Formats: sequence, structure tokens, C-alpha cells
Amino acid sequence: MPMIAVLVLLIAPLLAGGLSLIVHRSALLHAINLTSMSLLVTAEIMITRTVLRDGPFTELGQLVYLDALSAFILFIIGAVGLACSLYMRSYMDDQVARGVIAPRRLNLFFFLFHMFLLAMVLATVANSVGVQWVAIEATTLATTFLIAFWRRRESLEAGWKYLILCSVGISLALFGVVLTYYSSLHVLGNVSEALNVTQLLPVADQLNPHVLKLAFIFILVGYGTKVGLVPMHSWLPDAYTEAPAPVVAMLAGVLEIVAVYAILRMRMIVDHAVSPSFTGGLLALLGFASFVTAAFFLLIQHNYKRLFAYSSIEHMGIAMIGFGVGGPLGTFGGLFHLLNHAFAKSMAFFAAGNIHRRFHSVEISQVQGLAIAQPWTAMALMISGLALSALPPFASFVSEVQIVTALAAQGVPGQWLTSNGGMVTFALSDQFSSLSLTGLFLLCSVLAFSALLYRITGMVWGTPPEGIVRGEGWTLGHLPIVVLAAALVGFGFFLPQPLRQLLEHATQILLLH
Amino acid sequence: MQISPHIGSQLVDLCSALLLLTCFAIVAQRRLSACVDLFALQSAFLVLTAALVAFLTGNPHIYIAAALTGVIKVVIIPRVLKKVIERLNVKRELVMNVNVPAGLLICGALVMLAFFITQPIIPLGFLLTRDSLAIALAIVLIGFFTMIARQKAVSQLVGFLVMENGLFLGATAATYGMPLIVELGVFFDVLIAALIAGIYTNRLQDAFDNVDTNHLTTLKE
Amino acid sequence: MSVSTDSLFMLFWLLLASYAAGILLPFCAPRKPHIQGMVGSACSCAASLIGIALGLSGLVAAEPLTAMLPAPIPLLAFAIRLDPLASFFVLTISLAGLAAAIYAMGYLKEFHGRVSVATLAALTNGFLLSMTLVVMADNGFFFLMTWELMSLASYFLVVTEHEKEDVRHAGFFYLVMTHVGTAFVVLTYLILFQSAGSFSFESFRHPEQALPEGMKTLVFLAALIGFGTKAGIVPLHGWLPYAHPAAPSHISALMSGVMIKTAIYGLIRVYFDFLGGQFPWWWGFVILVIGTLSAILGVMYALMEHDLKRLLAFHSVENIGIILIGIGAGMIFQTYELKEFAALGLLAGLYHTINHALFKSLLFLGAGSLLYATHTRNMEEYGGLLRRMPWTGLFFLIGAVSISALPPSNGFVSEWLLFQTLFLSVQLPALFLKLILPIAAALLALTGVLALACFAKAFGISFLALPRSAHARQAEEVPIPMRVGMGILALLCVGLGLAPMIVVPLLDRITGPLTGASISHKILALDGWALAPGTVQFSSISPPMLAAMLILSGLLGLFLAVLLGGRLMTRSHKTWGCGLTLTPRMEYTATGFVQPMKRVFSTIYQPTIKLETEFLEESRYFAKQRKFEFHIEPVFEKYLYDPVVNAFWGIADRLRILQAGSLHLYLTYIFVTLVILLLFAV
Amino acid sequence: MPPLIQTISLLTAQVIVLLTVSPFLVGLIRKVKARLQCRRGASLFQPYADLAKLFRKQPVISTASSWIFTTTPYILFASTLSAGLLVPTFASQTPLNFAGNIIALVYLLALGTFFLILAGLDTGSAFGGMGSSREAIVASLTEPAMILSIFAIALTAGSTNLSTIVHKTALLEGIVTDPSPHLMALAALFIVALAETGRVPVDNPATHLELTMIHEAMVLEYSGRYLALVEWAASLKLAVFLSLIANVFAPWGIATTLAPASLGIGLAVYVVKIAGLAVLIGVIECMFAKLRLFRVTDLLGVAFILALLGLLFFYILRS
Repeated sequence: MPMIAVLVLLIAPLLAGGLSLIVHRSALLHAINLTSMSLLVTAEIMITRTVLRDGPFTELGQLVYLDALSAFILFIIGAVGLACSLYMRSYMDDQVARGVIAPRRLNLFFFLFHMFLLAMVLATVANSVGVQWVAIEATTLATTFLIAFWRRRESLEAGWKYLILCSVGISLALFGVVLTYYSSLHVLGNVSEALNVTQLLPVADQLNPHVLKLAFIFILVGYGTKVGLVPMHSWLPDAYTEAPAPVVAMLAGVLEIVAVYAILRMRMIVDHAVSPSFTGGLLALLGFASFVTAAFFLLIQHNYKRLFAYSSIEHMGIAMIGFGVGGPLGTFGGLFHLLNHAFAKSMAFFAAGNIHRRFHSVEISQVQGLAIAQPWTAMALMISGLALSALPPFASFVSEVQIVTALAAQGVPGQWLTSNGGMVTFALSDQFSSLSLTGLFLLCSVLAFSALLYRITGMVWGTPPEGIVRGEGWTLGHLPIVVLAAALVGFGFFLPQPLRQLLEHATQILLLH
Repeated sequence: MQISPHIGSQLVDLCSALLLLTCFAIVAQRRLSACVDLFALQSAFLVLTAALVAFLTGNPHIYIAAALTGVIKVVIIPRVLKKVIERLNVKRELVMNVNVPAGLLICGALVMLAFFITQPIIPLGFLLTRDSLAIALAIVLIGFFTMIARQKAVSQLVGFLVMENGLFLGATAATYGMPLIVELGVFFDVLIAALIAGIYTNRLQDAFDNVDTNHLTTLKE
Repeated sequence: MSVSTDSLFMLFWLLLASYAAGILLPFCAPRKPHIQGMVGSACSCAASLIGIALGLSGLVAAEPLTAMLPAPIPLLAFAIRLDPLASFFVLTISLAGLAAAIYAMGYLKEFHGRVSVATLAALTNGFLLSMTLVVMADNGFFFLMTWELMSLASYFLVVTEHEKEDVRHAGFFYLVMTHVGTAFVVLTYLILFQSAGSFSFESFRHPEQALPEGMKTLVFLAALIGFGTKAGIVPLHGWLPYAHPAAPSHISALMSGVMIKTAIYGLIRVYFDFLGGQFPWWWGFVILVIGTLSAILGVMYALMEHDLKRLLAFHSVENIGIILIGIGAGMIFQTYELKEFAALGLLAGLYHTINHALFKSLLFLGAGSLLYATHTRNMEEYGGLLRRMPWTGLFFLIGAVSISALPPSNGFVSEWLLFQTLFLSVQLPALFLKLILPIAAALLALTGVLALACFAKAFGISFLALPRSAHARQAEEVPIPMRVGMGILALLCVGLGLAPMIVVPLLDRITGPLTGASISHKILALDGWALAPGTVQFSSISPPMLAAMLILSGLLGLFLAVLLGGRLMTRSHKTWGCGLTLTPRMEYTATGFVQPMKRVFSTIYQPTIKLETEFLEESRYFAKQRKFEFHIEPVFEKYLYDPVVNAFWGIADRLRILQAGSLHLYLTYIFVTLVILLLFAV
Repeated sequence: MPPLIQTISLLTAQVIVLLTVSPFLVGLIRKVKARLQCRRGASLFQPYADLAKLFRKQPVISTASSWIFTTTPYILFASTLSAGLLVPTFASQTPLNFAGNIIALVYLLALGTFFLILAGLDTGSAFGGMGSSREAIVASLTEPAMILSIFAIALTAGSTNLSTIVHKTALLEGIVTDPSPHLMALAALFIVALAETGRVPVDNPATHLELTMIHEAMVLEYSGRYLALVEWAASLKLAVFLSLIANVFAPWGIATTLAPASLGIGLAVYVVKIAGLAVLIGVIECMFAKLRLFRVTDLLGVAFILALLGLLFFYILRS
């Protein structure tokens, strides 16, 4: 049974990609897209049930490894992916109708989209760290053209930067993988499974800590580039601004999270050999860097897509702080925050897409009176804005409070500066320093909140400028928005049992069982 | 025939050293086509190293890896790059972000850094490949540095590929090759990446009518 | 008298249910604005009535009602606890809620066709619900959740008329300020969490390891800033005069009347409940000083306002100050173990809390009625409305008398208690405090009289003499529901003024546990007919008696008039206008009325006056027209808010350079990061 | 005599005394001023005649005004009279002692002021508004000084209930221990009294020059019985303040028991005392010119400082 599910996971996108190249009617393309997505989701649900029932398992002869964590990531991929596909229906047709993209290029678009999806699924289910690396690199290659899809100068520039920076980052990650292998050889011998998580985890405590430290740094910097952690984030705002809305929704909603997942997987191994405070410290460091930087950059945004891009950086930072601080609370909060961010952010970009279609501008100053011009979109924008500024009743409020509480209670795990060179040591886990970090956290969240809502309220309220059509009919593209909103509100008050179990098991896994 | 491990390791070290040397050459070289040639040469040395390791350890899949490297990095990619260079008719790197002597100095520093970092973990390595891990890291860093130092898109690509070489050296020399499936994946990715980059340079040329990446600064705060 | 927990629990569920209905039903109702409005208001009426019952029974209940829903998410627990303190605030909220809801039935007509009435009604219910839950919450996380919901709901209500630029600005200003406040509240709870290891209020009361002194101080300051921002203490009051006027009037009434009180609740909860009333003397002193400042500055800025709703908003600042004076004095006494006096101070503060809730809501509703009738908020365009809107006028007058603390109103009683508290400073050991408290009393007196002047202006200019504009001339009395809404509050104002003997014992049930001294039997002299804090010898007052005296001597006056004058006949004639017929332009304007104040207190106002005269061509002796402009310096905006904002903007602006667009730069970032991490972190 | 009857009779007595004495004080002050200005001046009992005449005249109501205008005189009268009932006059133990302490008295007077201000605005004439506005500022400036001086007195007597203060001091408790704070408070309260009752140097009851008048401007539109009530209330206020000062600072001779004899003596002494104070006021009115409105602040500032000093002295002397 799980076997089939896994096969479906891998084959559905592959098949869909292949088909998208040959069929030529957009309706058909969408049909294929939706079918494969829904197949994916069903498979995902089956897998979740299996995982929750009888724990982690491997399939296809050690090639695939699935546990609660990967199931959780798959859940996000499935949910956001499905939402995107629903949204694309109206969006892409509109693009074609307005002649922004030639009809025949739809094939390419959908092909790349499915490849992108496939690569992400693979990266999530892969047992071997190496294969995971290959998959993640593949996501870069698949998306670089999607980002530059509107062959404008800016989009080309954005695509190029994305390609170069991410490839470089990923290569560094590869070196990390090599080092991991290097360390595992001595324990497992020169076997082809020596990179498999299933093989590594049991023996992880025998691996050489020093090599693993090096490996983790390379992996962190490498995949961190993909996540968009400061200071490896520079490609992100450009790419998010230039790419078509559904693509950005996927990038922001899913790709980042897959990359985070890759880092967490590596961390699980490293933590066995090295004290968790090492990895935790690094994660928290980059997390704070991202959070602070993004908070300030949010203040000066005049382009709503860039605004959301920076808010992505911010929230990845917050999640990283959660993981860095660790402990049941921090980790749970981090995972939960990933989910909430995925939903809120994809919603935000759907809204952005609609706005752009109506106002033909990404300048915030050009957009006003959304509540009158596009009530549904206005609602979506407002809700996502509130969720992204972590206000109740939205789930992100809960996760953020969990994270900040963990931070205040435990502080950042200390001594990540004790190096072989005998560097300065300071532990950031006593009451006052953890409080000061909490203060920093709160300050940044207030800044981000003000910046984000200043822009969003500016767009939503008021009266629309002359020559803007008023009113907005209901389309299929609005369905995902409503569903996501409902989910965000719902999760703010109670988590459905399976989801909660999934989260708790994933937390357990990350906490070294 | 049989070579004593000691000599074997000497040989491997020698090859790795040659790789490193070519790196310096690339950093010093201003003419793009020459850079590409040097890259091809470096890849050739890489093939040599891989073959040597394969021969000494006698596990076959390194041969495959070596062969692939030969095909992709010695033949295909340099070809593509040459084509691109001809089409864009950019002969020389007129301006660099870092001038050559300074660049060389920095690279020296990077090599030292690489040795400093890897020194505590070298003893773990196999007898054959004492220092190649350090060298591999050095090459990766130098490649990275080249990408920063050069302005033309093509030379940045070369830098990227040099990084890849370093990685491959690390993979083969230090660990006697990654699991095959991974190797294949990596090669596939590198190939695609190079091709995509090639296409991009063309498009950039069309859009900006030059490939000086310093002009790519419209997107900023 | 005690109430069974079950009945309380049932009431609580009923409350939730009816608010939930109020949130949902308006959308289900047919698409007719007035029906939607009616449905929503009806639900909130019902809910408020239940809330009143709940509050009253909670006050007299033997032991507090506690309920705990299963925690759905780690750390988050829906726990409620209805102790006397909470019940008191539930009662306050529900009273104001009831009036506002009834009022809304008429007032919502103002919005038909302009905004979605259903949303408005639903939000109102949500707002009331969240406020009720805030004071009931028994878990820090849950508290924060409801607290933020409250802010959010009120924000959306404030921007109801978002087409207007100033409304948008007001809304955003409010949103940010309240969020800053929340951040500090979060900090407060996190510090408590550190030593308690849980968010439950019970663990805050009895933490695992005791809170270090430094941490206590931090808690004090964080709570002060956090809740103070919501309460609108000087200098964090900036948002009130913008947000409260912007909202629909019945919402302004709720915000100004009760929402800012939730902050008072928070302060008392943290200081007296969590920290167990153990604090150094300077805490109380700080609160006292802030309270006095807020009171004085609040009323002074109010004097200069001619926008009726802004004026009322500034008076909220004043009254919050007065409440804080009581609490601060209480804290000082608590420090020196003078528990009974502490209880008295706290009691006075709480008494004033509910009084202010009543008369401020009443006044805002009155302002709403004026707005409804004249469609302007500018006092200078009112005038003569007492004849056109007799009921509104009467209710507004009662409100004005109460807020000016004139006998026999409720405001008088609470301020009187406050004065007594301050006079009891004789008993304090420290000379410094012995002197500070009386000075606070003097300033409190000044505040009182300025408030009197301010409301003499507000009422006199708006309701008396001739109409000053066409708006005022066409004004008509407002519909019945609005009058009823105001009437209820007016009655309550009078009632709470005349019946302290009922109120005080109830309040004592709150202050007793908090301060450890029950004082109602001491305060109530002459079987309840008089209040005598300290002793009857020291000071006593009997509001009912005073009322009786006033009425009797009034009658005596009437009797004398009849006795000495015979038939009471009058002749009516136009006011003598020095030979001209009297026109509104001859009347004293609000600006003119406060001109002396402006001159006397010019050091505070820093007024800038601009007078442009345009002369006739023929002669420089005859002015064609004159343009008179006068502004008072917005000190706090200029020297506090703007600099902070600009500082952050500046930093952000300088950071632009990081994202300069050059690929090489970006590569360098990664490179450097890698190298540094390799060097240091390994 | 059963206590209730006793109480009521005492009350009525006090009401009658206050009502009858107060116009006399006004007459007295006028007489003194006239004499000092070398005029013969009107008879001491002129104010009674004025009141009687005014009551008989039919009042004219402005068409612009509302019910506020017509009810204010009654409210004013009521509030002032009630305030009077809290102050001991000839007997140290007023039956309504419990009903309100000195703060209640202050706020009762404030009630009257409030409605008077409204009435001033009600007619719509500029004079009324001007008077109201000035009354407001003067009132707001007197209040702090008043409260502080009251507090200083309360400290020395250990009570804020007037009757208690007077009774104690009359039995020579407290007063002798520390005269200096008492003196300060007395000075402060006296200045406050001048301001509150609208006498020179703060206001001039005799003038009808619009630039200078405060109280007179507010009541400018009143006539007939309304004016009568307002005037009577004004003189009542004067009486209240004078008896306050007289009895609090010099309670000697006041009836501390309810024996008819002592009551008689008390009454006589009381009349003498307040008459003396009235003369003093008359003298002051002749010696000083009215201050400009914006100079009044200085005067009341002085009062405030005096009261504060009184407080300080008290604590320093006690500790």
C-alpha cells in the first residue's frame, strides 16, 4: 500500500510533465495538472496514515525513507501545490488571454512546474543525502526558467542571479555531503548506502564530530542560500518580484521549506555526534540575522511583491530561531510556523497576482481602495497580512508565541563560539541574555508588523483610483484563498488530531527520539 | 602490475597539486578562451587523478566517473563555452574586481585556510589521499573567489566549473568516489547547469547587449 | 449570599453563545441593513444582560468560577477564572455594552448603504466578546490572544469609514501603538513565565523559583508601558485623540469607556495579584506621578479641543490618570503595610473606573447623537440644541455633571474617596511622600475644576444660546433607541452617586483579597448612610443626605420666591445686543471661552497664533476680513513619536546599500559567511 | 427634647441665621466702603429692601435661553445654602456634620459655579460668555490653594469635618500646639475667600464696566426674582466663607453645648465675628485696586504657596 503511494508520488508529476509537453489545449493542461496534484495529495494522505500508524519506513529498496517529518513536509507540498493549481486555472488563462505569454509556452510552463514539483517530492522522500542534494539542485534548474518566464530584462537578471547564487550555494552543500560521506566511510565502509539516513542515524554517534561540524557548516550555508537566510538571501527579493504569482507561491510556500527540511535532516545526524548547542547556535544566529535584516528592509519597501519576499526571509528567520532554540516547544513552534507561513505566504502571492492583474502595477503607491475594487482579494491580502504579522486568530500567532516563549525560557543554546582555536565562549541561556534576545525578537516583530500592515492597509482601504474596474466576480481562483484562510483561522484555535500527531512525531524525531 | 601505496599516494598528491596549479593559472589568466582551455586542462588532470585512484584502489565505478568527467568537462562544456565566447566576441576580461597579483595573494591565503581547516581531519583519510581533501577545498574556495573576482558572465561560469572540479576531486580522492547514483546525478546536474547558463548568457547578450554582469543592477533597493 | 458555580457556568456558556450568535447571525440575516443591524444589536443586548448577571453573581459568589477547556495546541490553554476582580470588569463592560447596543439600534441608520452594517454589527459583538474574555482569561497565552483580538476588532471598527484619509491614519496609528503595547505585555508574561515555567495565572502567583528583584522591576516597567499604552497614560496617549473620534460613536463609547479599562485590569492583576502586592515605595510613586501628569495634561489638552469627540478622548486620558492616582496611592500604602488605606485607594480607583465607564460612554453616545443630528463634530457649529434635542441635552448634562465630579453625581463620590485616600498620607512614615500626596490632591482639585470649565464650555457652547450654523438650526431629536441607550447610563450615573452603600461592599470583595484588608464595614458609617474612611471623626460624607439637602433648599428657594414675589409670571424678550439684534456671531465662541486658560497656561500649550488682516483698499482703518489661526504645540508628537519613527526609518534607509544589486557583492556575502563560519565555528 | 426635633430646630435656626445675616454683611461692607470714601452710603439694611423689591418684579427671560437659565438661580441658591448647612455658625456641632466634610462644601459651591457659568452662556450675549469664561479661570486657580489650605487645617485638627474641627479647636485642642501652619493656612484661605466671593482685588461687585466685571457679567441678563435669588446666593456664599474663617481660626465663644445660654452667647459672638471680617473686607476693598485678570494668577499662586508652607511647617514642627 505505501509502496503504491510512494510510486504515485514520484510518477504522477513525471507523467504529468511528460504529458504537458504534448497536449496543446490549456483546459487539458489544467486538467492534467489538477489530476496529478490531487493524486499527489491522496498519496500523501495515505503515507501520513501509514507513518502515524506504524512509524517510519523505507521503500523501493532503501531509496525512499519516510517518517513523520517528511510526511509533514509532503503535506505542505501537497496542500500548497493543490492551491496553486487551482489558482493557476484562472491566472494563466488570463495571462494568455492578455497576451503576456504565448499559448504554446504554456506547455513549457507546465512541464517545468511538474519537474519542479517532482524534484521537491524527491528531495523530501529521498533516503540518501546525496540524492536529496541532486533533487534540490534540480529544483534550481527547473525554477530558473520559471522565474524568468516573462522574458523581460528584469526577469532575466533575476533569473541569472538566482541561478548563479543558488548553484554556488548548492555546490557548497555538495561539499558538505562529501564530507559527511567522508566521515561515514570509517564507520560504514565504502558502501553505496553510506549516505542513507537510515544507515547514518544509528551509527551517527560514532562519526567524527569535527568532520560533521565542517559538513554542517557547508550544508547550512549551501541550503541556507536556498532558504534565503541572511546573508545568503540576496537573490530572493528579485526572484520573487519577477516570477509569475503561482510560481512565487510555490517558491515561497514550499521550496524554502524543503530546503529547511534538508538542513534539519542533516542536523539530526550531526546532533548525535556534536552537542545540539552547536547546530542550534548556528541556526539561531542565521535566524536572528534574517529576522533583524528583513524587519528593517520591510520598512522601505514600495513594491508589494518585494514586501512579501522580505517577509518570507523574516519568517524563515523566525522558524530558524525556533529550531535553533530547540526543545519540544521551540521545535514544535518552528515546524508549525513553517506550515502557517506556507499557507499565509502563498495566499499573499495569490492576492498579489490578482492585484497585479487589476492594477497593472507592483508599486504600492498605485494600489488603493482594494476593499472596493476587489473585495475578495482585499480580504485575502488583509488576512495574509494579519497572519504574517502573527495576529490572532491566525495560527501564526500561536506558533510565533511558542517560539518566543521557548526563546525566553531556554535562551539560545550557548557555546557555539568555542572553537578549536579556543575562541571566546559565551552562553546565551541565562535569564537576562535570553530576555535581551527576547526583547530583540519583540522589537523586530513590532517593526515588521508596522511595516507590513502600513503598506497593506494603505492598499486595502481608501477609494480606488480612476479607471479601475470595481467589483470582483467569484472564480475558481478564489477557492484556495478561502480554504487557506479558513485553515489559518482554524489551526489558530485547534489542530486536527492527525496534523497534531504529525507535528508531535516530527518534533520527537528532531529531538533525537 | 602493483605500485606501493606510498608511491601511489605521491602520485595522487602530484596530480592534485597540478589541479591546484591550474587554478592559479586561471586566476592569473585574462583571456577568456585561454581560461576555458585551462579549465579543460584542469578537467583533464582531474580525469587523470580519478583514473589513478581507480587504478590504485581498483574499484570500477570510479572509472565510470572519470570517463564521464572526460566527456563532459573536457569535451562538451569547453565546446559550449567557446561557442558562447565566439558569439559574444568577448576576447579579454578588461576590468576585474580584483587585480591579478592581489588575486593570487588571496588565493594563496585561501589555500592556507583550506589546509588549516582540514588539518585536524586529514588523519582520517586513506593512506592514498593524504592531502587531496585540503586541495579539493582549496580549489573550491579559489573557484568561488574567481566568480567574485571576474565580471564577465563566462568567466564566472568557469569559476563555477572550477568549484565543481574541486568537489569532484574531493569526492574521488578523499572518499574514493560517491555512491554511483549520486555521481550520476551530480554530473547530470552540472551538465544541465552549464547548458542553462550558456543559454542565459545568450539571452543576457540579447537583452543587455553585453555580458558584463556589473550591468545587472536594475533590481535593488 | 452565594451563587452556585453551576449557574455561573451556565451563564458563561449563554454569554458565549449569544455573542457567537451576534457574530454570525448578521451575515445570515436577509440583505437588509436595518434587519442585520437589529439582529446584531439584539444579540449584544442579550449577551450584555447575561454579562451583567454574570458579573453581579461573580462578585457575590462564594468561590470563583474556573473552567478549563482541553488544550488543543501545546502551551495554549483556554482557561477562564471569574474572581471578583474579573467579575467587576465583566459587569462594567456589559453595562456599557448594553447601552451601546441599544443605542446602535438607532445609530446604525447613519451607516446604511455606506458600509456593510452586518460586518459592523458582527465586529461589535466580537469586540465585546473579546473584552469580556480578556478579563476572564486565566492563562497568559489565552489572555494575549484575546487581548490582540480585542485590539484587532477595535481597529477594524475604527476604520469603518476608511474612505477618509484621517480615519485611515488614525486607525494605523492606533494599530501600531497598541501593538507596541502588546509587545511589552508579552514581555511581562514572558518574564513571569521564566520563573513560573507555565502560562497559567496560578503559576504566576506561585512561581517555582521566586522572581529576582531585577526581574520584578522589569515586570513592573514592562507592564506599566504595555498596559499604559492601552490605557493611554501620558506620554503614551498619542493614539486616543485620533482613534476614538474616528470610530462610530457607540464604538468610541466602548473604546473610551471600557476598552482602556482592561488595561487598568491588567495593571491591578499583575501588581496586586501576581506580584502579591510586594513592591518598593517608588513603584507606587511612579504610578502616582504618571497618574497626576495624565490627569492634568489630559484635561488641559481637552480644554483646547473644539472637536467634541477629540475633547472626550482627551478626558479619557484625564480620568485614567485619576484612576491611576488611586491605584498609585494604594500601592504606596501597601508598601508601608497600611493595608486598609491601600484597600481604600484601590477601591477609590475601581469606583472611579466604573463611574468613568458609565459617564464617558454616556458622553460619547451624546456626542454621537449630536453628530447624528448635525453631521458635524465641530462645537463651533452647534448651539441652541437643548431646545431642539431636550432629551439628549438632559442626558449630556448629567454626564457633564458626573465627569466634573459635582455632587450628587457618581463622579463626586469616587473623587471624594480619592481625596480622603490622599489626605490619609498623614500616616506615612516618609516626609517626602507626606508632602507629595497632598500636592497630588491639589492637582487633582485643579483637574476637577478644569474639567468643570471644559464641560461648561462643551455643554454651554453646544446646547445653549442661539444655533451657530444651519446644521444646528435643522437638528432634530434622535430616535427612541438612542435616547434609551443614553437614558440607562444617565440613570446609572445618578444611581451610583446616590447609593455608594451598595457599591462599596461589592468593591470591597475585590480589594479585600488583593490587599488583605476588608474595609467596607469601616467605611460605611451610620448603617450605610454615610461614607467615613478613617473615622467619622476624620471625614464623612452622605451622598443621599446631600441630595436631600439640595432638593429641600431648592424648594425653600422656590417657596421664598412665591412667598415674597407672589405669582410666578415671566416676560420673554430678545437678549439686549447693545442695540443690534442678537446674532450667533455675537455669541462667545468655544475658542474665546478658553482664551484666558490659554494665556494662563501658555507654558504648557506653547500656542502659536497667526492673525492675518486684509484691509479695504480705501482705508487702512477698516478691515475687510481677518483670518485667525491658533495651534497648540503637539509636544509629544514632535519630541517623542516622530524622533523614534525617524530613527528606525533612518537605519532602514542606510541599510539599503546591502542590497545594491551587484551579483559580485552577493557572492562575497556568501563567501565571507562561509569563511568566517569555517574559521570560528569549527 | 428628642434628638430629631432638636436636629430640625437647630437646622432651621441655622438656615434662618444664614439667610438673615448674609444680606446684612453685604450692606455692612458697602457701608464701610462708603464711609471710607467719605460718602454717607446706603443704609445697612438696603440689601433686604433690594431683595424684597426684586422678588416682586416680574423677570424678563431671553428668548434665546433655555430652561437652564431659569433653573440656575434655584440650583445656585440650593447649593450655596446646603454648603452653608455644613459650616458651624453659632453652634460648634452642626447636626449635618456627617453629611459632608469640607471637600463636599467645596464641591457644592463648584456645583453652583458650574450652573452659573452655563447660565452666563445661555443668553447668547457676549457679556455673559465673557463673565463665564473669566469665572472659569478664576475658579480653577482658586481650587488647588483651597484644597491645600483646607488640608493644612485638617491636619492640625486631625479632621476634615468642619464641625469636628471647630468643636475641637473651640475646646482648645490642637490650635495652640502649632499656630504657624494655622496662620499660613488662614492667609491662604482668606485670599481664596476673596476670590471665590468675587471681591476686590479679584473682582469688583460694584462695577458694571464690561471690561472688569466677572460675576456681574454672568448674571447680567437676570432680573426679578431670579436676580434676587442669585444675589442672595452670592451673599450667602460670602457668609459661608466668613463663618468658615471665623469659626475655624477663632472658634472662641461658639456654643459648644446646646444649652440655651451658650447658644445665645454663641449667636452674638458669631455675628460680631463675621461682622468684623466684613469690615475688614470693606477696608481691603478700599485699600486695594482691582487686579487685572491675568495678575490674579500671581495672587492665587501666593495663596497656594502659603498653604504648602503651612503643610511643610506642620510636618516639620510635628516631627
